[in-house]
Amino acid sequence: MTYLAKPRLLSELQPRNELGYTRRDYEGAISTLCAGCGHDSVSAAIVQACYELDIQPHRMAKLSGIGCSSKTPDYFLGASHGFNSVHGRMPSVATGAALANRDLIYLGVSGDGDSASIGIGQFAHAMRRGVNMTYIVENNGVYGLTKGQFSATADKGSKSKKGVLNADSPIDLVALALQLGASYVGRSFSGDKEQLIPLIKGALRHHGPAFIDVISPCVTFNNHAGSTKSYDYVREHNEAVNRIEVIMSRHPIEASYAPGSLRRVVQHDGSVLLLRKLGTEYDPTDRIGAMNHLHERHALGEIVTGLLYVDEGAEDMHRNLNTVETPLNQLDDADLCPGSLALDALNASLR
Amino acid sequence: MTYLAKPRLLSELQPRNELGYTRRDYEGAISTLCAGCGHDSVSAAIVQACYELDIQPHRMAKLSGIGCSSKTPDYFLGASHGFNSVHGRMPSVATGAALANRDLIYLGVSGDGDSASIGIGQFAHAMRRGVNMTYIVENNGVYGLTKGQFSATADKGSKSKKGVLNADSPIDLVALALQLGASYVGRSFSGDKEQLIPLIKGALRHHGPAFIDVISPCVTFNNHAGSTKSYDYVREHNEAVNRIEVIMSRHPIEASYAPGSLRRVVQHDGSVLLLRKLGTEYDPTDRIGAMNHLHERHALGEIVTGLLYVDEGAEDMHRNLNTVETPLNQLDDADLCPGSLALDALNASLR
Amino acid sequence: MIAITATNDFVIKFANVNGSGSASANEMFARAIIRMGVPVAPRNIFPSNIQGMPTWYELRVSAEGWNGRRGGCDLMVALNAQTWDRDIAEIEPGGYLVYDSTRELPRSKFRDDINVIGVPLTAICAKEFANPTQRALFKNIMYVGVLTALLDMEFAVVEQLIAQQYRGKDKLIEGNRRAAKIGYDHAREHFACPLGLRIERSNGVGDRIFIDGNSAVGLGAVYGGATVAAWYPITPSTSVIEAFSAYCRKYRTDPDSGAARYAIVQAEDELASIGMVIGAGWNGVRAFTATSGPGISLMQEFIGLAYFAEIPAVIVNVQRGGPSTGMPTRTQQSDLVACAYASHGDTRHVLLFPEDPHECFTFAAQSFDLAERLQTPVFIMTDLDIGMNDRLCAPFDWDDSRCYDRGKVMSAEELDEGKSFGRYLDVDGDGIPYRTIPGTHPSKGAFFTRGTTRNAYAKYSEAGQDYVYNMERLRRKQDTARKLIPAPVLAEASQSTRYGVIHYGSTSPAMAEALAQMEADNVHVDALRVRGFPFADEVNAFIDAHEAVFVVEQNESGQLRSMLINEGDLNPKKLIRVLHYDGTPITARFIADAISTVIEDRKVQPLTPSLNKVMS
Amino acid sequence: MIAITATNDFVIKFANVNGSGSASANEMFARAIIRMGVPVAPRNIFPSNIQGMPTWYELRVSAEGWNGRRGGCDLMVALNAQTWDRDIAEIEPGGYLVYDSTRELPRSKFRDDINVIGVPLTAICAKEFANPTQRALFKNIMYVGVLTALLDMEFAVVEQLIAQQYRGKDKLIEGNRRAAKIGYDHAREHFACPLGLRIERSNGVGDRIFIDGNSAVGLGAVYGGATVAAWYPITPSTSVIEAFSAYCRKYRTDPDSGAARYAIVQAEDELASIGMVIGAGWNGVRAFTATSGPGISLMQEFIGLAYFAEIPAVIVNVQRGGPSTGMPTRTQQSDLVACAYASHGDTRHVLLFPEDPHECFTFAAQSFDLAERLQTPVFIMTDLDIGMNDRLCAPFDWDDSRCYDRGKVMSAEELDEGKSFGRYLDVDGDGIPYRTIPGTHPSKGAFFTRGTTRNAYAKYSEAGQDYVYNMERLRRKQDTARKLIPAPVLAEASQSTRYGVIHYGSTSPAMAEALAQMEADNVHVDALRVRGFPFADEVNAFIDAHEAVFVVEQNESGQLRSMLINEGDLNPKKLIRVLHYDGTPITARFIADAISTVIEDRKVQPLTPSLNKVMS
Ligand SMILES: Cc1ncc(C[n+]2csc(CCOP(=O)(O)OP(=O)(O)O)c2C)c(N)n1
Ligand SMILES: Cc1ncc(C[n+]2csc(CCOP(=O)(O)OP(=O)(O)O)c2C)c(N)n1
Ligand code: SF4
Ligand code: SF4
Ligand SMILES: [Mg+2]
Ligand SMILES: [Mg+2]
Repeated sequence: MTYLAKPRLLSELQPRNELGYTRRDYEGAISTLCAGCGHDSVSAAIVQACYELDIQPHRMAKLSGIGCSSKTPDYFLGASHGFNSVHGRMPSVATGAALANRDLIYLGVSGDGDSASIGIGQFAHAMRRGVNMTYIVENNGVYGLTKGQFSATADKGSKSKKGVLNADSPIDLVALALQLGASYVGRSFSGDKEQLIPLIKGALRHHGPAFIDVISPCVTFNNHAGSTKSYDYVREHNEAVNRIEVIMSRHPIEASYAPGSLRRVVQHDGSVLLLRKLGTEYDPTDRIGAMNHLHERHALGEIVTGLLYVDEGAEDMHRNLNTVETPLNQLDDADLCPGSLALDALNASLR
Repeated sequence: MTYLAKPRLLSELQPRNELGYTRRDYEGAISTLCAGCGHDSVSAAIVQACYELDIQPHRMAKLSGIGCSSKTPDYFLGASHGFNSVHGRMPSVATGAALANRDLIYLGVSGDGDSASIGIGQFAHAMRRGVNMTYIVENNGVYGLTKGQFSATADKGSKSKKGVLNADSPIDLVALALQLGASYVGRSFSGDKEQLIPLIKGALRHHGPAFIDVISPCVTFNNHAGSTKSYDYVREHNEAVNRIEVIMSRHPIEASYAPGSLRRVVQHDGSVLLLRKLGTEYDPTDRIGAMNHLHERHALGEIVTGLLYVDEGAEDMHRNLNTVETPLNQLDDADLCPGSLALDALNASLR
Repeated sequence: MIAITATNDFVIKFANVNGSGSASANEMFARAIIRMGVPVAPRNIFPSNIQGMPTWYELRVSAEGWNGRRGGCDLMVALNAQTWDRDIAEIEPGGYLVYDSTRELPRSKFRDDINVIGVPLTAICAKEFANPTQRALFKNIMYVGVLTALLDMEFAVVEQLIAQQYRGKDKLIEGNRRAAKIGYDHAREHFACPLGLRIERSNGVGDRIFIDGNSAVGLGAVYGGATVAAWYPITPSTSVIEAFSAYCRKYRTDPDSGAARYAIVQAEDELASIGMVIGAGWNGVRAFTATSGPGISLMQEFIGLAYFAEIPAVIVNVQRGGPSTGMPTRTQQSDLVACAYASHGDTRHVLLFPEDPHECFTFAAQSFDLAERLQTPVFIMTDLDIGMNDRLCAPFDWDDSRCYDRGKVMSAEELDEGKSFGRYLDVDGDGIPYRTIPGTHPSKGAFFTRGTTRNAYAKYSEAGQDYVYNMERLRRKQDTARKLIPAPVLAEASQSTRYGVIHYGSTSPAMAEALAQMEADNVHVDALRVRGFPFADEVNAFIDAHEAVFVVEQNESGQLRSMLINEGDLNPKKLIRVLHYDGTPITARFIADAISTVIEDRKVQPLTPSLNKVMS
Repeated sequence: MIAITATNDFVIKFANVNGSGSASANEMFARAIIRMGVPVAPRNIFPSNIQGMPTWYELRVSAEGWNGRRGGCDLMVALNAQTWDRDIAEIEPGGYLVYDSTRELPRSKFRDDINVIGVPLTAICAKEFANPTQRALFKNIMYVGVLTALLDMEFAVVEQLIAQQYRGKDKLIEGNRRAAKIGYDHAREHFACPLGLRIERSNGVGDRIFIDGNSAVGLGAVYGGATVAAWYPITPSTSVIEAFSAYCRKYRTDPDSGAARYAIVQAEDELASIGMVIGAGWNGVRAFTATSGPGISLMQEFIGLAYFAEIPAVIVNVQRGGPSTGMPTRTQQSDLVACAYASHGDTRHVLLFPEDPHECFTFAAQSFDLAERLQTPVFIMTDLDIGMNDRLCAPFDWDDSRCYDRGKVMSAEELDEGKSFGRYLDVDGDGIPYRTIPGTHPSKGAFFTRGTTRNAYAKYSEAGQDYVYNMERLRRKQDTARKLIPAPVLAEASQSTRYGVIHYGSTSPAMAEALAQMEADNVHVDALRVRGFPFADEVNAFIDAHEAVFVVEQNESGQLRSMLINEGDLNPKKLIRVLHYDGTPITARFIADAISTVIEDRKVQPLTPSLNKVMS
């Protein structure tokens, strides 16, 4: 229970965004997660990102599967509709929702068990199908809600709380997302909100399947020495390739970075991603290069974070399906029903 | 129906392998597939591979899902037990079978619909779990048995028989297998038996999860111009990285290739894979390099074939589980039941 | 030797090899008979295979318009060497055999009590057509020509159909016409035409249309306002989506932009397809999927979610032979229990049972009203027999004044007016709560949907009383459903009777014919056709009003009967099973025999419990 | 003010915050009472959450050894501020409240009709222990010490338990002992000990053991010879596999090599876990999985395959509240229909209903014999109530002369002897065919397993008669199953009676107590405990022998009742539902009230149909 609701009165004094909403307007119910759980920090980052992006809370839909991570949509954006579906199957539900109304913003929140174990199929197919959504996995390497079994993202050799070593190869969701066609792919750490918030902002502004793998330690079952998903381990092995800043189309771009170290990516909606390169010469628009970098660094035990890939010209599922601009859920009887005359003609053709 | 059973009489005159079996002993029921279907060539290659490897037919178990491809285990190795399970779930059934008896040879045959669409989750997890099996996907980019819909391996932009362009990103099973921990990974073409047979032989001899993606054209639904899985297209875009020869441990190695162009890989059971490099400088023991090569060439529209990766020191699931050497299905009551004395002691501890 | 004589009333069967292009020739032949005003009922009997395996097309010509399978075969067109022996054996004594006599066959391959008509189809084709694929294809249309002559049909009708079918492809029209004509002429030249069997122009067809149930469901979904379809291919349901897709392209393409007023997604499997339908339904569109048994099994968890979270969804189940992969190309009605009580825990789902393509259309359109009104999954339970075979049926109709019933959806205006909103609150006493669609209102009406237990305001709650409130409300909702589903259809016997029969779905035509047969034999039975579940009150009333009620089903365990007993607290002794489940469509003969035998027995010996035994 | 007085017969409830370490202290307290020879029946009431939410431990002390939930609370140990109000409200008038008085509470927070015992636990801990985690943890053992004094228990027993629990960790022993002692001394110093409630040494426990059902299932699987377990975590079944794993490590580690004579795989989901079990069963080992409702829904397709392809498999279903995600930490018996008729098509599965950990062990061991003998999936239907709570029960027993029944497996020798082999041939008339294990013989006995229809020799066949042969054989197999499953257990009333009651599974202890209560009130009812499905013949005989039979279940729709009616062709009017389904375990009081009311009514008014109504 990291987030306690602040008393309503205070909100009068709080700063407001362009739409007049306070940060409080983006919060949800009180978290019931363990104190210190990484997931609560991700919720906080989502709240902050939505606030900063001036999103109308009710224009967003939150979807999840089952798990501690999947509970979190209840803990942010209380004015949005939320859907806590079944274990591992959020992607299909999100896909259906996105089909029904192309105008809302879709945020899927999942866990590593939810997306890499039971849900890997749906995860893979949502990415390749080009669902226009932000897909966040709160990755702790374990099943939190069922008390600490290894999930499919647990590294080979990582040690469980009971001392068992994991023998299976890990699934790297970022590598998969890159391979399967996600057009915005990042990784971050729940303990690094400086990096996480803008990464989420960019994803929410992205048009196409945006995936963010957030290492989010489970303090209760996977934060001990020997775990490769503990706060300490991640802090020590984190290798950020860039820092991102998201500039809304209506704002002038004022960047204070030295030229050359900055890369500018213009998204579909006109928003601009400013990427400051860190360390290595990293090109976030080179998908194959990104995969390569990821694999190489992973082999060295490093956790690569940052905006790893973005495709400026990304298309989404609706484009592929050539659906009308009006959201399908706003078409009325007249738009949909061919009527009796057409039916009579059809009957005639069937004789 | 490419394979018509030859009359029994002839078999007397046929050549025999070390165990005294004729090729006929490795055949199965008469195929009911369409004339010219790539899958029948894969069956023929399996027959040949098993014959050449002197496998005892009954020491092999054949497993599949549902689809034209998944029907094929009925058409080879009639003296082996076969299991035509449910659509997309062969990997778990094979895993269970492999748990029960570590001494048989497991061959899984699947289709691209079976393994990349409905079955991608089980495929991924069987690879990462290290099931000691040969997993062949007969990849035609469509669902043959349900009449020609695109499967998840259909390339973006590939044209269906009805003229529809595929809009979704393809799933490259080879790239996935590499990423997920398969320790023997190859790709081939049903039309190239020179390449395919030794590739299968090497896989059957491999200790660990061996995956082979075989492009196997569907003559009825996906062999037209505009398809990227037609015989013509594959022939034109095939880029083999190596040629493989499998030498059984008991045979002396007599290779006629110029030194330097040959690479020698010794497998767990002592069998030797001789790899003759073709064209590019390709190292089949470099997993990251393999992925990289694959992605680069795929981007250029090339289909990379050959033995793409092999891990000489591969381990399997039983090693990870530390199971006894005796197959579990051969343990008897005495091995398994702790008996009444132990139970009395346990009862006492529960008071 | 006798020769069967019959006009407009016989069974022709075509024995073909699948993938050989015979299907469209056979279908054209059926249409030719219809164009002559004579009703037919065709059935494809096909293997789970793409090419080279046996397939049959069984065509019942019935002046009276019986759509059920009759059984037996009066004329066999035997074109498959693999199945020759059983095909020959199946011909009724005095019946006819048409075959390709290009290759000579020994006498032992024939029967003495049938009339044999050999036409050297292959030889003629080889002579007449140069191109090898043409040779193979035109052989099919050629035998249609032969039959046209043999059965005294009008060649002009066939010509017309060819012209229609290949409109715009003049070469094909010409080739096909010529092949048909060659066959026609050959027959007239070599045989005494007509045979004892003949087609005589009539007006038995009336305004009926000829279409398969899956197409009708697809069209019904268009009329019903479905905009999202998510599916995974599986026999025999695939053509539901193919039809939906074709009708959408035709009727739902935006005339200005050319864009689609619908979205069809081929999902990666059935779990994903139902998940998409649920996501779409939650987000305010009418969405559906089509599948068959194995897909239903895979959807169970999600169906439970839709039920408990109360999300509209339509699931078309074109049933095939089970269990497991079972008989993928055969028909059954064996998924009733799997659908009615789908998913773990206490559930009860809405099912609809259309009898033919006409009802497939009507129920498909209506199912979306029901799903949205009741906020729950609705199953359309068709089967391979009506799904994949063309049927003559009443033309589709649509009342333009009809509006979609979107159910209890609370709007932004209502929320602004201060209407109180509790997502799972039973405000009207009918068990149906109000819902809001995501994006409705900036500050009111948002809620969190979940499959876990919660209170009436959609807040997570583990309290026993919240759970019980919810379950009791769901019960009330089921009572509401009972009143909304299509009412059963009663067919009273000509005389008052102690006996009733209950049937549903594709059994309907065989049942109707059986009733007529029995009436003719002075066996009187009232019939009730059940069209939905939970059962309407009339169903129990019907059972109460009879001493014994037969329940005719195409499954092994009497699934509807179990549901009747369970839900109506009825005495099972009263409900007599009539079960047919070998994968072939049930026949009037089977039903009439089964029922008459029991009734006959009872005349001798009055009602005893032991009479109640399985009839198949 | 009154104060409840009772010896060895009362209910204590601990209201805690989950994740605070209270569970092990509470359990130790329960064990301490058992060590004094007094029976207890504890129940955890916990949230679907890891830390910070309310959780209760309800401990029934019962000299007579009743294991059912009693209801009510005589002594509340209230340690959770979040639930204070409802916890206080729950105490029986004259009951006791023990709470942490460190922080002062206003009078309004208490009740006048209860006895309040405030112990400043936090303050004492803060004073006595320096380390903050110690402070939090030792608070729990401290209230155990307090209760030990208040209830007149022997402190030495608690000391002993501490020493046992922390064997080898001397520091922990010392700390815990000290904390307990501080609590004990504090209570004796500040309060008149004992309270009206007290524990008196007795020998009511006898040789019974104290264990939870999930552990017993895990142990039973070891004894039953299971070597492969494939599973996916889900509450409340996870501990089945944890126990299997622990017992395997203990009993099945090869003494020489240290290698495992078993394999346990955590699969990626339930589809994979059942798939692995089926693959393993096909390949000749005894394999099982453990899951709960959502897992059962996901397994449906595979269950149909195992059924139709006839592969042994054991599925442990530890039931929780449904439908959907439902009430994951509450108990129900609501998956009977989902399991009995699992998968599409006509199926019927074997179910076992253990009543307590003793039968969990016995049935788990036996289930593998049944699965292999019958070559089919067998479900062990337990629930959260017996699965996750410790119970006093009869000690486990094992007959060393017992051999595993591997069923009809044909060996290489038999094949060599020329025994004919048809995989799906009914040679013995019991519906069970022979099978061979892969790898058996170089040239004989191999076959192709599939879920599609085939002939008796396992060749693919779409012929109707092959299908029917198979389905009829499966029916015969079910009749064989009926005779092999554990027989029902009859408990006759002291007087002959027209009334019977049928119950099963975890309802057993509440039922037994209800029967005793009713006997005391001169209400006589014969009871039959059903232990398996398909039902043994005795079940129908029992129903026939009574005028009215109550069916007591923990689900909303009367699932066992439906199955009884369906399978026995019984008159539903005779079977009266007694249903309890709010997620809490059923009580004797509830059952006795429901039954007595109906019987009372009937005394006034004779049997009429309207009496048959839902009781909950
Ligand atoms: C079908 C099904 N199987 C199993 C479960 C039990 N279950 C709930 S959450 C969970 C794992 C959650 O792990 P993850 O997604 O990593 O979330 P975390 O709790 O770690 O945030 C499991 C196995 C379930 N709810 N449904
Ligand atoms: C659960 C389920 N859904 C759908 C089907 C129908 N089905 C049978 S095979 C198949 C696709 C096969 O495609 P693929 O694996 O590529 O094999 P191919 O026929 O192309 O060799 C489908 C969808 C099924 N049998 N089971
Ligand atoms: S168990 Fe782990 S993942 Fe779940 S709330 Fe606690 S810390 Fe977070
Ligand atoms: S349909 Fe395609 S995949 Fe199937 S048998 Fe024919 S050619 Fe092969
Ligand atoms: Mg996790
Ligand atoms: Mg394919």
